[in-house]
Amino acid sequence: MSHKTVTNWTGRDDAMVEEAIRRGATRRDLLKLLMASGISVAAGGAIIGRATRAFADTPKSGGSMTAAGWSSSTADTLDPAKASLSTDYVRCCAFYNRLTFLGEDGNVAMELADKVETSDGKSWTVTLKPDVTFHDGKKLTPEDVVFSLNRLKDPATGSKVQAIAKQFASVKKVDAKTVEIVLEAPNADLPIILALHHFMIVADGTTDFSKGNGTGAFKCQTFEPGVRSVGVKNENYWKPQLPHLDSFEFIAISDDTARVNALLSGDIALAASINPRALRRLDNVGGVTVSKTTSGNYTDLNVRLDLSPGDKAGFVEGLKYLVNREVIQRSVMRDLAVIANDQPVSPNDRYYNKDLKPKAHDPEKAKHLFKKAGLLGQSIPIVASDAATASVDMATVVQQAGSEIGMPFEVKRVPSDGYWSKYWLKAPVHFGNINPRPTPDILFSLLYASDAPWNESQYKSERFDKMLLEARGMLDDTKRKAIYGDMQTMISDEAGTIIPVWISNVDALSSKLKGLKPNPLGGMMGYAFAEYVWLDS
Amino acid sequence: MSNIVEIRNLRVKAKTDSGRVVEIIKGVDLEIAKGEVVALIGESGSGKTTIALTLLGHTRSGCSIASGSVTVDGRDTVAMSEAERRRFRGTTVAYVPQSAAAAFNPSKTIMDQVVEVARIHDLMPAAVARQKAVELFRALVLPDPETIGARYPHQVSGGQLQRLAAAMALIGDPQVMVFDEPTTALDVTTQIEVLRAFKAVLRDRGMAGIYVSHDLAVVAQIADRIVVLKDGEVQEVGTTEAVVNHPSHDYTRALISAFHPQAKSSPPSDAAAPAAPILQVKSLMAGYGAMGQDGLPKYVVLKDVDLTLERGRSLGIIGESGSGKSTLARAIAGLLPPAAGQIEMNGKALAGGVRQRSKEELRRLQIVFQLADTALNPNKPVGAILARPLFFYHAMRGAARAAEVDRLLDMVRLPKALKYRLPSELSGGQKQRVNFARALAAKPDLILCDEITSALDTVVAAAVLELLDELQRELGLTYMFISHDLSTVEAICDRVAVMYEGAKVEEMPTSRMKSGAEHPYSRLLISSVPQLDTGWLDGLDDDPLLRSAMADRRAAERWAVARRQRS
Amino acid sequence: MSSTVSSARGLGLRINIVGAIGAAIILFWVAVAILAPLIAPYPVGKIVAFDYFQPMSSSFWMGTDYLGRDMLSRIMMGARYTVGISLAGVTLACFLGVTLGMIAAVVGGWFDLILSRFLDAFNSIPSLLFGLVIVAGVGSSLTVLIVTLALIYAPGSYRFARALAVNVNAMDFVTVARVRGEGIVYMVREEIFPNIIGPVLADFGLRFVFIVLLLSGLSFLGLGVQPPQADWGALVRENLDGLSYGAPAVVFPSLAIASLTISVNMLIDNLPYRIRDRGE
Amino acid sequence: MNAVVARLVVQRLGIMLISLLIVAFAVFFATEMLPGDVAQILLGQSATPQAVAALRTAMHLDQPAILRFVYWLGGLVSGDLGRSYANNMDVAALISGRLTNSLQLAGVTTLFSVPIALCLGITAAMFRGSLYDRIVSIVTVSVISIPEFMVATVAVLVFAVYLRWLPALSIADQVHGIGELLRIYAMPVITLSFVVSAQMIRMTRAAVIDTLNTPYVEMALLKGASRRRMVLSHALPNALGPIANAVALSLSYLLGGVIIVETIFNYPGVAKLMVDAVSTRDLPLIQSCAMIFCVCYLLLILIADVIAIISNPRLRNR
Repeated sequence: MSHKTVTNWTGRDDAMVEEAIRRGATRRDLLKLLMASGISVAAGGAIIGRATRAFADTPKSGGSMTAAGWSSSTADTLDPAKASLSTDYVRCCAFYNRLTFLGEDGNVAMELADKVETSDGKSWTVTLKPDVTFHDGKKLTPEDVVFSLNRLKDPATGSKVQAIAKQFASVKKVDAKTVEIVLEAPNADLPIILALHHFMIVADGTTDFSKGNGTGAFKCQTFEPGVRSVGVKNENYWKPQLPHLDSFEFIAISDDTARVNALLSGDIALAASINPRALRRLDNVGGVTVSKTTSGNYTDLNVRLDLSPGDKAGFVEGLKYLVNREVIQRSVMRDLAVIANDQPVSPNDRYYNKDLKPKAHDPEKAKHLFKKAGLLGQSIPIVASDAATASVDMATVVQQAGSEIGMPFEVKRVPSDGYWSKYWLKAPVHFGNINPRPTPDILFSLLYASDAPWNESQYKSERFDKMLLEARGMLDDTKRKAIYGDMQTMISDEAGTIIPVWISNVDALSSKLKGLKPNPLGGMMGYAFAEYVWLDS
Repeated sequence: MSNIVEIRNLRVKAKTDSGRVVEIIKGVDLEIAKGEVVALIGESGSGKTTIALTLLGHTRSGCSIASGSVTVDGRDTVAMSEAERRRFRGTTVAYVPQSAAAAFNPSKTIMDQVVEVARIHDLMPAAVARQKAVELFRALVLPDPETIGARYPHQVSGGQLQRLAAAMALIGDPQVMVFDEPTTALDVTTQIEVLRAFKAVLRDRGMAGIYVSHDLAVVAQIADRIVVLKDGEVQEVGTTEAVVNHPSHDYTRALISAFHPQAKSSPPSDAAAPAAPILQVKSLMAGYGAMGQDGLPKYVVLKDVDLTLERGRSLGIIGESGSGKSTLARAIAGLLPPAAGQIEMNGKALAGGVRQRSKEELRRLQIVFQLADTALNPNKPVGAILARPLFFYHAMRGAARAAEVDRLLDMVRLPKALKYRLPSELSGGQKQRVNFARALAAKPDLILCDEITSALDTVVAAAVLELLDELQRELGLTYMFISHDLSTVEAICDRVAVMYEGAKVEEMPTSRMKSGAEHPYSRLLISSVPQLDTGWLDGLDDDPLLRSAMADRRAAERWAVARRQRS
Repeated sequence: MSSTVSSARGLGLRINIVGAIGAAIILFWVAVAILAPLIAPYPVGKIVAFDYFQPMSSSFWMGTDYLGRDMLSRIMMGARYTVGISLAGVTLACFLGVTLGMIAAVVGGWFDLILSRFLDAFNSIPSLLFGLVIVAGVGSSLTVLIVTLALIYAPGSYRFARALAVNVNAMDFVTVARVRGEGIVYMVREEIFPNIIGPVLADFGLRFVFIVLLLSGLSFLGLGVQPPQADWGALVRENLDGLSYGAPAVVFPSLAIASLTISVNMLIDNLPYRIRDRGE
Repeated sequence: MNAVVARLVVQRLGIMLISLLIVAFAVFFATEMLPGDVAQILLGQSATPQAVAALRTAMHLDQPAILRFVYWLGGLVSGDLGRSYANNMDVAALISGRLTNSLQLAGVTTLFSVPIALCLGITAAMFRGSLYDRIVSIVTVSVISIPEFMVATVAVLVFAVYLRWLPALSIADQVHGIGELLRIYAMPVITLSFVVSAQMIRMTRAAVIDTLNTPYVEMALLKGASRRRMVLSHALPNALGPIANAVALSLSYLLGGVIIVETIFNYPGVAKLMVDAVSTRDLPLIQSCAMIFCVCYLLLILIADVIAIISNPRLRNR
């Protein structure tokens, strides 16, 4: 990477990635910090202490294992552009590769690309690694990269990242080894964007994705959408000595208790995203270890500023004082969460504004504000659903606090089916759930810009929009950090979104499974566990 | 000659649903000598069936033997263990059920059930048992004895089933046969054949038997001695001759007198001009099943029947089961719309179905059914049952209605207190009186009585008929009286029509019924009614009247066949 | 408890032990349901203890649930929903099913055929899809919940009642009423219903059990009782994780459900009967 | 005999067609009422209006729903169940695998629960009023009052986690032998039997008790038959009709109603497929699943009626 580019600074955009990137720290600080955030001893349970970190054991090859995610349906797909849930990401990571990859220590590592360089942040050149072949024997060529990236822009593919891929003005082949990407506007985050799961490289012209023909560590043996998939070792994988496993099966068990039971009974070796309440059960059981990653994922209470009651001055602020963040962190999330300050940028992000403190739980002040807004005593419905993690329990906490100061909130629990299309963004007071975005720029443009597609509380501020554009192209890091800091304060004070906590992701695995390292890309080692884990019988 | 059966001081108690214990058999002594047939006579509820069942060591649910002994072939069934009783039943004592149609298991062939006793007690190999059964069928004069065993109970007539039940009892060569009113449910003509078969079998095998019945005439043919029972106590014991000719106990006398109904006192206006016809049935055709192209249903039951009914008179309809007499009543009542023909009431044509008739037409014509148990709603007290028609037809309410209910109960000679009782708490006779009172409540012109006395005991039936007669004179009612029992028809009807296989073969005044019947079938029917003298059944064999009657049956069948070709 | 035969309108009711126990338990739960707001020690939604799935203790007689809320008060308040909604649901289901069944038996012919086939087809649509459509169509409230429960179980009780009614319809006293010219309503209400009430009640008892369980299924869908309240079935489901170490939070609601359903069926199997002294 | 049965079967098949049509239209209108459509669901949170519109055209879902439904019905006649919206695979292929699983589970449960339920029902009737009879009815009611998901979870905890005898998940595909079959199906079958057998036991007991009070059973007693012979060879044949009906009603639950067992044991059956289909508004898949449930339900009832006719000679050869 040329000197002028921002190399040691990393960010990712990934529709479903939970990520913990420390800013500007040296490698050693980073590890210490990751360790710290990874194993913050919870007041209640001792179990979190046991979250082991995989040390550099000597990997053994051979054997096969079964892993279980938490949701799958007939809409499962091997088309990276359409991937929408964890199950899809695991399969894509196993069968395909990306140009760049976020390493375990949070830096941008190269994968299919040898070099990703830019001079002005606007036009980037990508040189490919030589002699890489697809499962069906076809050699990797620039045409594949051009095809893979362009199809993300085309609305007909129905890709999840179409809003982001719009930034690619053009993607052209330069010569047999290099591809040139020109952006609409300079964006320093391109290397991070290219590490997204949706940016996997597929063979040029592929239409039927049910075969999973990629360059990845595993070949797709069986794929039954909504049921299971089996990957077998790709003998001539271009990364030496990888993968260790002979084959791996991936299924989904939606019932949390059943997933834990399946792990305890030895049917599966890895159970993803364990429900906080189930942790106590893993406490006194041998042969099971826990891997915890703090992520940028959060469930937020949104109040539409343009609808009643949100439009009454003081209501939103009152609500911010009413929400008891400690109770949510301790009782609802069982300490698997970090208290947040009502703005979307996660504590691991280098632009996180440390000195922006969340509003303390102050029921009396809240009562005063509600009275000022003329709403005290009015029954206000709060829409919650299982679709937004722990939103129902959070709603009951708010309702309980409200009833103690004479504010009768009514929790309306609605089915998760069709929640995102029918209630999210539309109900006056409702819960949402936002997956982490790698860069503040993407977060703000997606959620808080005046024209943002997902402006949950209809927060409109020209000043905010101006600052957003200014920061995007800014190459001077300290000034960019200052702007982002101010923007976070603006959101925390003015926007109608209340973010009580950052939710951590916990995976449980059998102690025989080695090599799983907490990864900033999210749970199950950034969904790429299959390539790196091995079985130590 | 010790007795094959000795019952000493038998007491049986029963528990009513209110938990109260009632004694239904109050100390009965009885013995049956070898080869002797003793009859047990009495009204229903007198305990005769209960006593007969103790011979098999069986008591119906809710009853238990309080004390006394029932020694059969030297062994006391009361003292036996259940296992011993099981070995005892079917081999030493055999039972012939009251309604054979219900006693045969519908889902097993007749032969399987007949030879079952042999298999249960392992008396003989299956093939031998089957051969023995076929011989028994032949002895009991059953049609095609070799193949009847293969059929199912619903493919055989009631009379044949009754004789098959006898064969089932005989297969185990029992010492004692228990007959539990075997011929009550049968038509008169079939009853003769069954009685004759039983008598022959008992005589050939010299077996002892106990014959339970409420029909003195039937018992007179078959029993050596008669025991008369009432409310669980023996009223009188004597040889058949003694009891029939000079009964000592007044209850027995009532039984015998009920047997000779006084001929209907001819109405005063008999000679006067015939009263205006209240109901006319013209060439009525009716049946069941899908309508064919010729406009007639698949199974035609009524074949162009013509009838006229004069006001204040009563017309009897007699015929065997399957002759279409009940279907006629249902067609007139509008339950079965006729396929062809006309029904006119007071000169006006009546619509086929109940729905299309006016309330007034429905009020004028009432129907009373045979089985009082299913004709009264078990969950409504008598008062409510009677009040409904009063409200429905005459919109009576409150005190007037209550008074009218009391008047109706008086009219049918029932105590007012019965108003609060449920039908299940009344006796058969009382239920039929309530049934009739309900018809009267509508103040009808015509009442269709569909075999209303055939389920009652003779004494109770006689009382009900007397009531009907009085009410006819008092209220000028018209009756259409359907029955298979000729003495009933004789007691109440002015004219009688004989039906055979859906057609009216003859109609005549009841007075000329005994002697003047022309049609062969009428004569056969009339001659089959059992008379009170003991020799009647035996006499039938060489009785010219009967031989011609038998010839008549074949003639009647030929006539019916000819009719079918013609229509 | 009997009085002279002639005068009494109806004699006293007599009930055996098993039926009495059943009735007692039901009355207990109904009392709890009515008095719940007064006697519940803690507000239903209040998180009273930090530790979740706490064992029974003096301050929390039935321990705490997965969020640390008092289980005893949640079960008491839950009784309102489980007892109330289930009884309303099963009564409406049986009322609909039995009435339609009787009318189909009396009217017969085309009406009976089409209605039976329609309800058969209706019965084969899984209750989940049906629940979802109802929520989507009319949103969720207690009345909607009761109506959904009723519609899901009405076809079953229709089939059962119709079979009984067809037998009674063949009896003579119904024919007499028909000949008299009585209307369908009278025949159904006065002649048929009193004679099928016994077995219908037994079916009512069994159906009550199924409805209590379906109620928890529906709340899983978001159609059921709105938080912080929860019916017993939902209580069991949300505390299921405590099962592996026998947390009282999951044991007590299950016992509550079992006690209610068993007592309902004990009562119905041993219904009090009017004493009829049958002396001739 | 077969004339009567043949006529009934033909009549019932005709009625089944009508019922299927009713179900097809009912399900169609029901799904139309559900919020959002396939495109919105697939795009999920990132469902911006243009993306939804674009995807809809790509999946040629832009014709009005009623038109698509009529095409689908047309296809149904020629046996083509159409293609799933969500993953564009052939619906028949999608369903066939899972249908065999569901039928397998239903079959094993039937073989396991029906004999036990009948024995319990008959013996309870034989000794009615006794302590045994009372225990059976109390146990039946208490068994069905435990929520299904609780029974399943307890079974998994005890047998899979604690004792490790049985696998916690029932992966239907690795079944290569009877031993394996038993291990895989043990827990789901036990759980389902709990739910299904209660209704059968109560109905069998009532049916047998009714026939025990009939005159022909008393006749058998008076012929010296033992209690066992009275029940088995006299009472039972006549009670087959109502029993068959009760069994059919209970087993019809085994296809559509077992969603909870399929989720907990991760058993890939049709019920779960239907749930997925509903959540992704995959109309052809929903329709096909609803059809299957309806056909199985009506077939079960038809079989029950045929058994009733065959077991009763009076109806068999009129």
